[in-house]
Order: sequence, then C-alpha cells, then structure tokens
Amino acid sequence: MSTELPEPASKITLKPGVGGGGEIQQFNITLRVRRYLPETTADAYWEDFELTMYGTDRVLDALHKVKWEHDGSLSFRRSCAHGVCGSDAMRINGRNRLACKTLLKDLDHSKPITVEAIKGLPLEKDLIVDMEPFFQSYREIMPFLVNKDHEPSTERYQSAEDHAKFEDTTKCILCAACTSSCPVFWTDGQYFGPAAIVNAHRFIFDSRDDAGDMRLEILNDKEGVWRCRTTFNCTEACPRGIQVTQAIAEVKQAILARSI
Amino acid sequence: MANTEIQAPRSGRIDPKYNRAKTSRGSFEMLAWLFMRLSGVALVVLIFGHLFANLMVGDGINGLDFGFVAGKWADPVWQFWDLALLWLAMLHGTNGIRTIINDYAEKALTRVWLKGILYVATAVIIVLGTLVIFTFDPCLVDANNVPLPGAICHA
Amino acid sequence: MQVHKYDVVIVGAGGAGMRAAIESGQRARTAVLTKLYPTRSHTGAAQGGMCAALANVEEDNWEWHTFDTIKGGDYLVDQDAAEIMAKEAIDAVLDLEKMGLPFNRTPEGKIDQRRFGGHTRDHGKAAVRRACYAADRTGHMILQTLYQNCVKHNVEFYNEYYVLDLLMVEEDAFREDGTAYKQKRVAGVVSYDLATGELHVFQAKSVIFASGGAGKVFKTTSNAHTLTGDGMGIAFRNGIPLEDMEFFQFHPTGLAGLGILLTEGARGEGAILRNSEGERFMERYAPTIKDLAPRDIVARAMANEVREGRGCGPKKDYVLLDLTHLEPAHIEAKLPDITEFARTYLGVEPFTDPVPVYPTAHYAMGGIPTNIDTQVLQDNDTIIPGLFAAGEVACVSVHGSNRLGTNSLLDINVFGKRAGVSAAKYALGADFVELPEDPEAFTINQISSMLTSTGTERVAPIRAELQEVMDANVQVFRDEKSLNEALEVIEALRVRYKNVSVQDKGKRFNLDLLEAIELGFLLDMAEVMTTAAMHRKESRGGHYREDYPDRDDENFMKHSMCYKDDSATTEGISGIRMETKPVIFTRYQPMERKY
Amino acid sequence: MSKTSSGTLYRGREGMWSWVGHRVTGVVIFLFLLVHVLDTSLVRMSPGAYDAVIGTYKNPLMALGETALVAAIVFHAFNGLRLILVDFWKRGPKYHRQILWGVLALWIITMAAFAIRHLSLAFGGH
Ligand SMILES: Cc1cc2nc3c(=O)[nH]c(=O)nc-3n(C[C@H](O)[C@H](O)[C@H](O)COP(=O)(O)OP(=O)(O)OC[C@H]3O[C@@H](n4cnc5c(N)ncnc54)[C@H](O)[C@@H]3O)c2cc1C
Ligand code: HEM
Ligand code: SF4
Ligand code: F3S
Ligand code: FES
Repeated sequence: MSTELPEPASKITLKPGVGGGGEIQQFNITLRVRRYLPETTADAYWEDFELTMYGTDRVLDALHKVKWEHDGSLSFRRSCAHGVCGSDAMRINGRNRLACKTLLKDLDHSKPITVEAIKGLPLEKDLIVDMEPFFQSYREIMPFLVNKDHEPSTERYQSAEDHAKFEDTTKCILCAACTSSCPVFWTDGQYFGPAAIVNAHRFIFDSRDDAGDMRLEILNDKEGVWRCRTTFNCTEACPRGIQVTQAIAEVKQAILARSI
Repeated sequence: MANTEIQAPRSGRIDPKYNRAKTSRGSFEMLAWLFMRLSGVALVVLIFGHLFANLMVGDGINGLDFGFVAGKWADPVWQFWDLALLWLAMLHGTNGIRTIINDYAEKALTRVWLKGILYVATAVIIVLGTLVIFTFDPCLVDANNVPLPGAICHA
Repeated sequence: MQVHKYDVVIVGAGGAGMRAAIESGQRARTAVLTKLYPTRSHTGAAQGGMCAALANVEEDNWEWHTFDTIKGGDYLVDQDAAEIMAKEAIDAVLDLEKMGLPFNRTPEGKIDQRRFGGHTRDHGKAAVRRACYAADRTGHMILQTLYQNCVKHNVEFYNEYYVLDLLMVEEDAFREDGTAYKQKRVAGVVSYDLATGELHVFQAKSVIFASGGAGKVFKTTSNAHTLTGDGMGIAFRNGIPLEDMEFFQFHPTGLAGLGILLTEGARGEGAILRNSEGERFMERYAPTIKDLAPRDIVARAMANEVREGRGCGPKKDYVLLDLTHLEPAHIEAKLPDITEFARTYLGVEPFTDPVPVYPTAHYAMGGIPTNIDTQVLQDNDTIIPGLFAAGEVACVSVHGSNRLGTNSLLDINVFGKRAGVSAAKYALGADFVELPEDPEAFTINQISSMLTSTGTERVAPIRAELQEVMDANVQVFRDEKSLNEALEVIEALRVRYKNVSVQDKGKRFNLDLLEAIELGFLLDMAEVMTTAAMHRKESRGGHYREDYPDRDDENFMKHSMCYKDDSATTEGISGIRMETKPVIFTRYQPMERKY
Repeated sequence: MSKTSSGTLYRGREGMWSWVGHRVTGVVIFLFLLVHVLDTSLVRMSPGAYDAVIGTYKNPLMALGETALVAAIVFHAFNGLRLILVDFWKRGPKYHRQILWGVLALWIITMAAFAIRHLSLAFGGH
C-alpha cells in the first residue's frame, strides 16, 4: 500500500473520559473446574473455587489464581495469554473457548462458571488432553507448500486476489477448539476434523501450491470431509474467527468439481 | 547408568499410540453424500405430492382405503411416483442410518451387525414394495378365483 | 531414565529452533526438544514484520539496513554480524516465501513492505518501507510456515520435553601463546518429559540452544508465561557467560496494564501517540521520524510524559495510541488482530477511540554469546565445540543496546539457519563426547528436593514480588538507588526460594514443579540483568541510567560479559563476575544518535 | 481410545441443535417408512386387511401421531433444503442461521395449515 497519508494534527482535543479508565470493577465468582488426577483418583470430579476477580481478568487469570493461591496441582496448558498460541482451548460454560480470551466480566456471575477439558481427545490430567491424535490428522493432510516448478530467484508472485482466497484459513493456531467441538469427532475420534481440513484448505487454495489434488484425495476419505454434518460448532468455537464450515464447504466443492 | 537406547519417533510423541483405522480411497462417500442431496431435493417433491394427494385433497385421510389406492395405481404416473418415492426414500434413509451407525457403533463387530440388519431390511422392503406396486391388481381373488370382498374387478 | 543419541539436538522449537531444524534435519540425525508444542512458541506472537532490503516498494539496500541496525543499537553492535544479517535478510525472506509463507502483496504480486521504527533510507534521511509482513501476524505465519516445513522434512520433535541441564566436560588445553585453560565440550542435555515425569538424557555431538527470551522477569510484559530464560539460565549455571544482559527492550505500545503488544506496525501504518493534552508528543523527542523513532526513545518519551503529569486515565499512568484518523478499512486490512486485542481486552474501539498504551518488557538484547557462525563462546574468543545458540536466547550482538523492530524475526531466520548448517556440519565431522558420570544426577537432585521439600514458601508470591520489583526498579529509567533496591529484594527472594515447596507431588504433567524450576531461572536472570545494569554506568540504547544520562564511549563502548563465579563479587553480589568484550567495528564509527 | 473428557452437555448453538433435529427426524421417518411399506403391502393380500390397517390410522389419537410424523417430515425436508443451500450456495454458510429461522417459519406455517385441515378431518369425522 503506498497511499501517502496527510500528517496528523500536532494537537487535538480529546473527548472527555477517552481511553477507558474509571474504577476497576471487582466481583466474586465461583469457578467450577472438572478435575481429573489420574494418580490419585480414578474418576473425574467437580471442584468449586470461590474467587474475587477484577474487570480485565480472564478465565485464565482465574485458573492461575487457583493454581497459585489455592491448589498447585491444578493443571492446564497456557503460554501467550492473549489468544495467539492455541494452548488453552477448554470448555467454558459448556462451549469451547480459549481461557485467555474469555473475559470474566462477560460471563454470568450468578452461576458457577464451569471449566472442563475439551471433548473427544484422551484426557490426561485436569484440563490437559493428549493432542497427538489432533496433530496426527494435521500432519496427514500434507500441511506444507509443494511446488514442482523451478525455483525462481526472487519470490513467487501472487496477486492480492489469489492471496485473499486462502487468507482466512492461514490464521489457524491449531488450538483444537473446533475439532473438539465437533459432534462427529466426538463419536469415534476417527474423523479428520475441521482443523485438519482448514489447514488443507490453506494449501489447496494457495495459487503457488501444486499438491492440491493429493490433499483433496486424502480428504475424499471415509473419515474425510464427507463426515462433516455442517453443525457449525467448529465455526462458533474458532477463536480466530475463521469461517471453518465455509472452508469445509469449499473443500467439498473442490473435490466434487474435480471428480465430475 | 541405564543404556536403553530407544528408537526415536519420526514425529510426535515417542509412541504414537493413535493411528487412523485404514483409510479408504475411492469416492463412495462422496457419491453417497451427493446422493443424499440429490435424492433430498427429489424427495421434497415426491413426498409433498404424496402427502398432498393422500391427506389433503378430497376427504383427506378419511378417504384412504383400498379403493383409493387402486384408483391411484391405475394411473401409471402415480405408479411411477410411488415407485420413485419408495426407492429414493429407502436408499436415502438407509444411507442416513448407515452414517448414524458409523458414528455411534463403537466396536467394529457391532457395526457390521447393525449394518447387516439394516441392509437386509432395506432390501426386503424395497423388493416387497416394488413387487406390490408392479404386480398390484385391484381385482384380488381368493384361491377359488372369487374376488375378495372390496376388490375392484372390471369384467 | 532413557538415553537417546543424536547428531544434533535442538533446544526450543520457536522460529530459531525450527529454522535450524530444517537445515540440520536434512543433513544429520536431529531431534528437537521443546517444552511447548512447536506452534505454541512465542515467535507466533510477533506481529509487525520481518525486514529485508528487498526494495520492492521503494529504493533500499542492505547497507542502509546495516547502518540502521548499528545506529539503532547505539553502536554496541558487532558490525560484522549486522552486515551478515542485513545481507542475508533478503534470502531469509525469500526462503520463507518459497516455503509457503503468505506475505501481503503489492499490486504487482510482490512481497509488500511497510515502515517500521528506526528503518531509514540513506542513513537516516527518512523512514523507509522495509518490513515484509503478513497483516499483523507475521510471527504467526513464520512459526506456522517453519513448522509446516519441519513436518515436510520429517523433523523429529520431542514435544513437552523440558531441557533442565546441559552436559559438558572440561578438558585441559593450551592457547596459542602456551597458556593453559579449561576447554569446555558439549556432551548432551538432560530433559524432563512433562507427560510422564521421566528424565531423558540426549547425547549429542551438537547442541543448539534456541529457547527464546526471559521476559517473565518483569510483570508488565509482552512475553508468554513460558518465557522464563531457561536457556540462558542453564548456560549461565554451567559456566558460560551471558553478554549484554543489562539491555532489555521495553516496547512502547503494550496495552496499558496488561502488557499485550500492539505492534509498531500500527505506527508504521500511520498511528500516532498522544498525551493527555492531545499532543503528538513525539514531535518533541524525535523531530524527524517522530513516532517511528526506535523503541528505546519512544518508550522513554512515553514514560517521561507520564512522569511529568501528562499521562491519561484515572491514575494518569498511560498515554494513547491514536488510530482514529486512519481509514477503518485500511486498519482492518493491515492490523486486524491488534484492533481485536484492544476490543477484547480493554473494550476500546480503536476506530473511534484512542487506545491506552504503556511500555511493556519485550525483548532481551543480551544472551548467550556466539560468533557469527552461532558457535557459543566460553569467554571472549574461545568457542565451545559443538555448542550453538540462536534466536533471542543468543547474543551474536546484532541488536547491541537496542533492537530495531522486525530485526528479531530476521535474526531468528538468519542465525537459526546458520546454526542448523553449522551444527550439522560440526556433527558430521565429530565424535560423541563421553557423557559424564551420572549425567542426570544434578537434575534428579533438583527435582526431588523440590518435591520432598517441607519448606513453606510458595512459588507464586516469590515470582510476583520479583516481577514487581523489576518493573518498578529496572524498567526504562534506572539509577543506582533503584538498582540497589532491586538487588536487595532479589537476594532476599533467592533465600526464600531455597525454601520453596510444590503442592503437586505427582509425575504426570507436574507443571507446579516446572514453575518452581522456572522461577529459579527467573531469579538468576533478574540478578544478572540488574548486576549488569549496575555495572554499566552510562546510558545507551535500552539501558538508561538517570545518574549517568550520557553515552560514555570511552569507558563503555564494550560488551559486558557476566560469569557465574563463586569466588567473585560484583556490585556487592557474590557469585557473579563481570568482564567486558570489545565491540567489532567494520565501517561505521560511533556518532551521536539522533532521529 | 482411552477415556476422553466427560462432564456437561456441549452447549452448541443453532447449527448443532438443527442437526440433532435432522438426525432424530431422519430416524423416525425411516422407521415409519419401514412400517408404512409393510402395511401398504397388504393391498396385495386383501382389501379387507388393508382397509382394517388403514382404519387404525384414522382414529383421532393416531391423527395426532400423524401430525407429529408430518411435522418431522416437513422439518427434515425444509432443513434438508437448508443443508443443501449451505453446501452449495456460496453464502450459505454465512447465512445458515438466518436460513434456519426461515425454515422454522415455513415449517410452522406449513404445519399450521396441515394441522388445521388434517385434525379437523380426523376429529370432525364423517
Ligand atoms: C508480542 C511480540 C511481538 C513481536 N513482534 C516482533 C516483530 O514484529 N518483529 C520482530 O522482528 N520481532 C518481534 N518480536 C520478537 C520476536 O518474536 C522474538 O524475539 C523471537 O520470535 C524469538 O524467537 P525464538 O525462536 O528465539 O524463541 P521462541 O519463539 O520464544 O521459542 C522458544 C522455544 O524454546 C522452547 N523452550 C524454552 N525453554 C525450554 C526448555 N527449558 N526446554 C525445552 N524447550 C524450551 C519453547 O518451547 C519454544 O519452543 C516480538 C515479540 C513479542 C513477544
Ligand atoms: C423430504 C425430503 C428430504 C430431504 C430434503 C432430505 C434431506 C436430507 C439431507 C440433505 C440429508 C443429509 C444431511 C447431512 O449430510 O448432514 C439427510 C439425511 C438423512 N435423511 Fe433425509 N431428506 C428427506 C427425506 C428423508 C426421508 C423420507 C427419510 C427417511 C426414510 C430421511 C432420512 C434421513 C436420514 C436417516 C438422514 C441421516 C441423518 C444424519 O446423518 O444426521 N430423509 N436428509
Ligand atoms: S480452525 Fe480455529 S478453532 Fe480450529 S484449530 Fe484453527 S484456530 Fe483453533
Ligand atoms: S463442527 Fe463438525 S460437523 Fe462439520 S461444520 Fe464443523 S466439522
Ligand atoms: S495462552 Fe496462548 S492462546 Fe491462550
């Protein structure tokens, strides 16, 4: 983009109260966590924690508060704390969310806030599941650019329109919120799942890629795109706002178009 | 010092205990999926026509009897209509149930059994229904060639 | 315990680690050990861009880039390294593009470029478009692309394996002048499998450290919870020096109170900073490039505005990042993620309202010293055969006292690649070094003492106090008093740390235990940073001493090297020895740094 | 597969519940279809037998059942068309929720019309 902008004003009058501020809200919540400690108890159970939290706190902060002040054995994954690494997908009030992107103030405090591990992947401990089956599906769809042409000495050109065709699906952070919200995936865990399809989409529609056919072939499997029942749970769950079901539909159509 | 050298993984955890059950290439699932949509569209017309003709016009459900059926099937259009409806609905429904069995039957063996029962039932119903439509004769007679009560026989 | 043997072992699967793995994985038997799933690494959080003088949108060349890097680092940059980085930048970007990275494009379909702080045309004449980007998720795309290529090349990952110790042996050796010294050699690493709680020893000919930064020593930081300086800490404890640790970058635009980063790319696209009076105050601090001045300058300007009472909000403790004069569609296209951060976390609509921001701890310029081939140095010039480091954990010194935005994504690609190549090359021509007796003894002892400790101290309060004091005393403004206070607190916390116990006694996914171990690294790093800051009695780049506000080339135009040495005392801190190392100059002589 | 997380019911939204509805109605219709073909086959046996069975369909209680069945069919049919739109129309996935409201509205209208006619016939008798 090379539009030159005019210099902004050196000084402006700010609207009063601009930039937020004001007193920081404080509130009490009950955090109801689905615990599972395989080394001490055979079954999962619920445990409640009463916490005092503040305006900008997220569910992740509440979990940290429990871990740091109440019970150090509470286990969950997290890293970036602002929704870009995909570590902390979990079921919050019955829906898959990232704990670090779910503000407590947006939830109903009159009822306990329930937090559980995502469904459909083997439960390891508390909120931690085995991600290996998930990544296995991801790896199976050949998630990498394949280009058979001669390597150019500069970059490969790509028009902005071609780029736009797959930009949405490049945003995926592999958090598994989608796959583990999918009723079909819950059944036997064999379905490739929306995340794998999203990542296949990212390459199938990349004008620089030559292996789209192979990926379509892979997803034309009995556990592939045709198992999707368009329940849209994946799209609702995706913290990156990826239009997952749309992407799956595009892949289905690509397979159809290619076979007919 | 223990010297148990283990084979390293190519990727993932040390022991990828998970693997997708054998994959099936080929386009059966795609065709099944496509069939569900195509037959769905056709079924809308067929079923709505069927329901309308049987339940809405004339006396509605009260008009249904042997004579009504006989009247309808005297017309080859209705014969064909009901035949298409039978086949499409059965195949559509069977494939739908097949999907559901695939989803929820956990053991491979249960799957095989349930699907076996399903396919047999489907085959029986389709064959039976087809025979009924094609071999239908409004003039039903008993063993002595006497028309049954209610049968419609033109001389 | 299990023992694995590899030619090359890479510690860390961020940008640097995976870039190295792609190279070495194709040449030698390579394992990547990472405490996080590779795609969780913090490289994915990087937003703004990766620069290279591609000259796709306007005239540019790599020498200007070199100059900007050196000037940006306030001349404490090793110029040979900076030249290499700027020159290899172009290929680094093209490599990524060929691996599939979906860069934003110019109308002709080339990689698009945008402005970034401190990057100029012709030695400071005007801001230049040099940063290649993919919206405001460049780091995400780099991390994903590198991971994808690791999958393509079948790189072997050991996910959720925490490396807790480095195994080295020392041999007697002689320098050319005949003096005797102890030559360190690397034998492998010890790691802890999070899922099972088992220890695994990895014997390797080459070990590459690529474990990222240490931002969690501060409270307000853009860094992930997992960036706890493990790699630096492990090296330091094993007698390897740490270079230039007093230089920590504070990024100007963190979301106020939270530290979540809003990329400099926002200012690159035209956003500006304002104080409570609505003034565009950067006009006063950097008249030429204003809001696009290097980060240290902008961060100090902001802190100064707040100190002088022109901060906003009820506590007057932040300034505003104003995007309201920009076209919403343009913002949406170029900066979709950060506008969402402002909405999600502060409830501010950036199209209509300016966003509260304040400097946030962002990047460690210092780290494990290496040469331009990423070989780790055990002193000013002796390399440790087989040991390599790249990325934020390392200090080749391309960033000097202040890193320019977009130079780190570049650093991890250029030097990550070099590390992979060098490590594989070394491994193919070398033998395994015999593992020391009981290689895991130290780690077992460390773990079991934490698990069995009856101490009453908990990890969280110690860490919180450490972070508070670092934020209050070792941030953008420092002086002797504040640093002394910090050191006192750190020492007290170290004593308490000895008495720490963990609640989770299990073996599976014992993150409680690992947080305790990480806290040990944080304490070490805080101590090193503060001591080094105390030692450098001048102001330069990211290190600003109010009691010594000027740059002092005469006494301090040199890198600081911080050693763990139980027999030494520095600035009243026992166990630390400070030395210096000359800066390498090639063609640019120090000038006053003005923008 | 080892144990996965149990716990609360997943709180899916319109997409998930419409799918549950589609699945349940599909099964119900299928089961009815099996029976319906069997009873219709009686036309091959004897008019009396057929009329007797059909007669049972005509009592008012059954009429309610028939209405429910037709409701199931109509929902399944309209929602099936919605699914086809989602699959083949470019903007289908985006507007799937709006289409669902449309489906439900049409469904209610259709059922109201049907129920009035059918129930008045059934209850009104001859
Ligand atoms: C919010 C943010 C935005 C940024 N934006 C930009 C930008 O626009 N441009 C730019 O150039 N730079 C930017 N940076 C800086 C840049 O992203 C980082 O410096 C760089 O990504 C560091 O990469 P790395 O590979 O060294 O480390 P990381 O990506 O942090 O990876 C560290 C790896 O080491 C592993 N690890 C750590 N400790 C251990 C251990 N004990 N055992 C095993 N494994 C371990 C981790 O699992 C991880 O895989 C940004 C940084 C942040 C925080
Ligand atoms: C009236 C017109 C009909 C239409 C438009 C229609 C449409 C559809 C469509 C599109 C699907 C696929 C759903 C998916 O893949 O997610 C489907 C599934 C199904 N249909 Fe129909 N259908 C109709 C009639 C019937 C009939 C008459 C039966 C019973 C015999 C039936 C039974 C099923 C079953 C059991 C499923 C599987 C449900 C599932 O997998 O969740 N349908 N229908
Ligand atoms: S598509 Fe969305 S929900 Fe699914 S893994 Fe990617 S980011 Fe997560
Ligand atoms: S939740 Fe599952 S059914 Fe399809 S639309 Fe999403 S993959
Ligand atoms: S902690 Fe990184 S996505 Fe939530």
